[in-house]
Amino acid sequence: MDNAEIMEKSSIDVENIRADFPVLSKQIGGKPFIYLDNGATTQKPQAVIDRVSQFDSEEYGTVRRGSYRLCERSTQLYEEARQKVADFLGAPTKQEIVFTSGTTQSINLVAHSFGRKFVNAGDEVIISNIEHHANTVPWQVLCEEKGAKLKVIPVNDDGELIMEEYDRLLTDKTRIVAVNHVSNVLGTINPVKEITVKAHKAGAKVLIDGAQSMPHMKVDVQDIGCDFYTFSGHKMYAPSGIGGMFGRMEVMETMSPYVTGGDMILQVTLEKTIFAKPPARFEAGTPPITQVIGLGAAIDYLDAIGMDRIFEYEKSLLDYGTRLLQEIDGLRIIGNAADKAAILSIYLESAHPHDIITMLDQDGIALRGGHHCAQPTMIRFGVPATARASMAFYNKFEELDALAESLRKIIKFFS
Amino acid sequence: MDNAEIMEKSSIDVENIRADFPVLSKQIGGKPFIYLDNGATTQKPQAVIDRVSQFDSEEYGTVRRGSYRLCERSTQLYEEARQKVADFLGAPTKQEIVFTSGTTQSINLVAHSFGRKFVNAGDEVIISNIEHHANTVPWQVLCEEKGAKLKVIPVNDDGELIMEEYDRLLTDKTRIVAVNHVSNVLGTINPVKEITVKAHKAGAKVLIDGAQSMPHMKVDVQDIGCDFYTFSGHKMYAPSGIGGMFGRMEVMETMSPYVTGGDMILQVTLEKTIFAKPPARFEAGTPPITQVIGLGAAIDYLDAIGMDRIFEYEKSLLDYGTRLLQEIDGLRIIGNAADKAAILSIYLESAHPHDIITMLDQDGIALRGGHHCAQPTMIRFGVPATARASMAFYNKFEELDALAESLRKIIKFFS
Amino acid sequence: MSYDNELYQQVILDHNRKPKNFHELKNATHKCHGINPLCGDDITVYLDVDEATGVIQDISFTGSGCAISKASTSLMTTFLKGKKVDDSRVVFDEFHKMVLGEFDPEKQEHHLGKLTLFMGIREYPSRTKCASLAWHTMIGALDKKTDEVSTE
Amino acid sequence: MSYDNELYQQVILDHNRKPKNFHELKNATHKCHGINPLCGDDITVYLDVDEATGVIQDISFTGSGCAISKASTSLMTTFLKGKKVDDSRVVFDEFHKMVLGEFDPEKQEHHLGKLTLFMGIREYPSRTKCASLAWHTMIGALDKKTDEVSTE
Ligand SMILES: Cc1ncc(COP(=O)(O)O)c(C=O)c1O
Ligand SMILES: Cc1ncc(COP(=O)(O)O)c(C=O)c1O
Repeated sequence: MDNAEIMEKSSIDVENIRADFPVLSKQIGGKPFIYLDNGATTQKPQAVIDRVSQFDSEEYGTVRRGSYRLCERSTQLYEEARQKVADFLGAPTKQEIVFTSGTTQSINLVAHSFGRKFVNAGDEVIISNIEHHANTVPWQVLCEEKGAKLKVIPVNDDGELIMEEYDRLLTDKTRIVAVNHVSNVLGTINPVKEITVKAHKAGAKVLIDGAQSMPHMKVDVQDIGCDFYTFSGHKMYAPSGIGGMFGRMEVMETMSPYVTGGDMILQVTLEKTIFAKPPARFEAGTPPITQVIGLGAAIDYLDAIGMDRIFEYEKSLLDYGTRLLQEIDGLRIIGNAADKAAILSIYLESAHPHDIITMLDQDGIALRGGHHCAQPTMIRFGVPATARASMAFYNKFEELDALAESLRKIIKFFS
Repeated sequence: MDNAEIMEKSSIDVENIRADFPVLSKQIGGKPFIYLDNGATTQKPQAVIDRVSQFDSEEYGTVRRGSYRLCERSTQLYEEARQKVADFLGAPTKQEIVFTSGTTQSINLVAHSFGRKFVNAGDEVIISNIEHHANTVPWQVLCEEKGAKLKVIPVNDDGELIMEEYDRLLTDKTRIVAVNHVSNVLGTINPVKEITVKAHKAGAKVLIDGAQSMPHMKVDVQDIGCDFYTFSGHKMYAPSGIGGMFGRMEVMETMSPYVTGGDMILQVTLEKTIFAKPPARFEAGTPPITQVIGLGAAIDYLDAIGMDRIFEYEKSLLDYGTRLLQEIDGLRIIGNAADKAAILSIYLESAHPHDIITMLDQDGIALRGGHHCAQPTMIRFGVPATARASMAFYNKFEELDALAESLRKIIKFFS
Repeated sequence: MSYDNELYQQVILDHNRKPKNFHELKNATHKCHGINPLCGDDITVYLDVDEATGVIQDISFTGSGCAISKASTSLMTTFLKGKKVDDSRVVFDEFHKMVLGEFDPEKQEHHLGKLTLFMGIREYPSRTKCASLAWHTMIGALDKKTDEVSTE
Repeated sequence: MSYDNELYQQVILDHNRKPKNFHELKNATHKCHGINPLCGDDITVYLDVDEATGVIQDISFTGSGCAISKASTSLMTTFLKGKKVDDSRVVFDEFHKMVLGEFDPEKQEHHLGKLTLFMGIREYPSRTKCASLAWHTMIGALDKKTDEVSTE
């Protein structure tokens, strides 16, 4: 299929979709704004913005503890949003969805409440070489504290996990395997089901970091079989300040609390405290109420389009963009996995990534430059940083044309 | 001063203020909505609601890591909001303001990052008998883990801390004293400056839980002299999902990270990690960006009215309400501190608090019933629960008339 | 909300003030202790069931709690006395669904009699447990599965 | 944003491609190593100052980094060669304030010459350090306070 054919087969009416996102009609320095930093955070559709302001204007009340009607209603809406997340992820029950402030908090929760309880001296934790710092540092800290060993699944030059190495790393000392579903730098879609099956066979639990997958593809945690699946709302068109995770009830019930305080306890005396069942056990204090409601609205919005269609369209953006960039001399795409999400990590021989970002910005194009909170991945590929184009279903083929043109100009400038 | 005089001297044009809060013109079951659960959470002014939706519509971008202009701008707005919080609290520098998801998270941060490092076996932690669970459970957990001792400042029958007992509790083993500025159940305003001076003399650090004070009075952390001052945005007319704390730089610099992940590190390799300076050290992951902007807008709104005026007006609401309730037979006000914020905890001999709440609700009046996440306080006063009216500057004297009338009706009903 | 839906009607207040069958039953064939930790409701239900006929010959309760839980338990005892065990299970089911808002006695055929008084509680999900605690405890006693039920 | 403000002008690109004074200075009287850990910019500035006259007789640099930092360092060396130490401090101050947006050479009297080229960086606060690293390092060398400066 060439690029003309790819465009033709597009499964999405992108102009209609773009009209839902007010920021996308913005101009930047007199040029149309091209937002390609969706891996960092996504823009919000009007439906989410409106739901948030309507809720705060008319329906805002605290949740779980009040028994006047305003509160009963906000609690109901809050729990409905939990059900929406459960359905979106294919979780068996809504009690297996815990709300947190984001992926970072979710992974820290697991590293603390599962890790500090079940990982001991001599035990092992496995991550991969292409993890975000959020899925690296908490495990480093845990292993250091416990005298456990952190093992790392290596990747091949295309950025794919080397599964034979994974097989060798797994032992009966492995307590947990924590890998992302999609790498935020390389776009690699990891074989999370296979990883889970093997880990379970070895007696280890599995955390899948879904920050970059949940917004872009249909996810079914029961099919994957994982014990934890973490996500951030702000990367899936929901407000900032909200995220969460799926956790298998059976596993969560064995875990101690993480953050402690109000609403996660059954009883507190000055001598002792009895903790509530999950998910309440892990939701201490007043939660991000409005943001949970906004997350529910974002899921409704995504469901209306359909995750399969979104995946298909973004895949066509990826194919289109890859083809364009491959034609540019002096440009290297870092990450060429066979199974890949719509992320293009770009390295130019002639220009420093930070210069690329600033120059692209002067053409109205927003990309992120840097190590993308994944320094070990940068080290693996021998580059200090990359410029990353990460796409969403509101991006257009024409925007990738503009990116390619701007990159050519930059290369010319700098050489 | 009688109640007519109190009303006369009111420092606030309450109808004008009420017009700023869309939810306050709501009807509930055909009756005007009377919201008196401000201790749980506060309603949002239009200025905050609009700022949030405008930011999400036009200016939303990730912070700190991007270097395209959208991001530079959102980072700038984010840091401006930090400065607003610093100014609002009288903090010396904005680097001493850490954003978290709320008070609960802030206290957990200190219990972890300060506590786990500096509190050891045999050491002591002091709290009071009138703390929220958020300022009780984290210290219980810490002390249990470390083999340290949790000591509790008792209160007299009016709900005031017994300072002579505090003097006796303080020893050279005390590592930290953690008390609230205002009790969420009793309204007691604690002598936080005196508490701090004495603790510092004993060599202990001081955390003041400002969840119930910062929204209602002028706070000056330098005058108090405390090392930490924690707060929740949702209790101060800002969006849910955001909070934070002031932490003295000198103390924060000695502390280890709490939540780990992206943006709080200078460098991560698979072997080790170098952590950033505060506040970044304590702000792992993508923060609640929009909510920080909303918090800034809430502070602007409060500043425009003036915290001193707010305090004065709420004090007149308290005096007015106290007088009304004291006249009701069979009603007991729990908490009668000389120095008191606008909170009235009500106990009826004839009716269970949960019944009171439901019946009040049928008159359109929203109060919270229960133990208010302060079970040790309930035990101290020998009641299982109370009905709490907690006021804000948008409440009216007439609303307290309605409350008193409804309570009389309930007492009649149940006896 | 119309006045009809108001929860605290005279009957409920009366039962709260002067609960019926509020005593221990020495010769109980079945008994169970039920608690609602969030509200502090704490009751024990006693039943005297004739094994041959399956008739609830006597039923009583002790304990403390909010008005809703006390009135609900009191009304339950007056309602079930003399009824068959099988029928009481049907009523439990209807009552339970009614307070959760899953069964509407105004639209569907029912066997609830004046128990429909508790319909208004649908609007207060956090309080449905106050109304249904009595019923869960009664079923717990009949099933003899457990000596204690909790709504948490 | 008008074209005038665009940052990557020919001069900057030229200095990036072919930096001036890009070598070690064996007989340096002052030298300092500067790093910007976030960007990875890493430079060393060498100065040969005549103690008697206070004149910077020679100045050079080595290292690597982004185009802004390389061009800024290169331009700084050409600009300062032959200037007095005292004057270089004045220029440092103006330059530093300009990139932070606190000094506007279009409106205020200045001594920046063609260094105003870097004015556009005001719009990119995260990149001001790229432009000012050279200057901080130069001052570090003159002050001999430290062997290394870091922008973090
Ligand atoms: C005194 C006090 N401390 C702490 C908290 C906990 O605040 P949050 O639930 O916002 O974390 C509250 C509010 O519930 C409170 O009133
Ligand atoms: C794969 C991956 N994991 C974790 C994170 C951290 O998410 P957050 O910053 O929302 O906590 C990110 C995003 O930055 C990510 O891309």
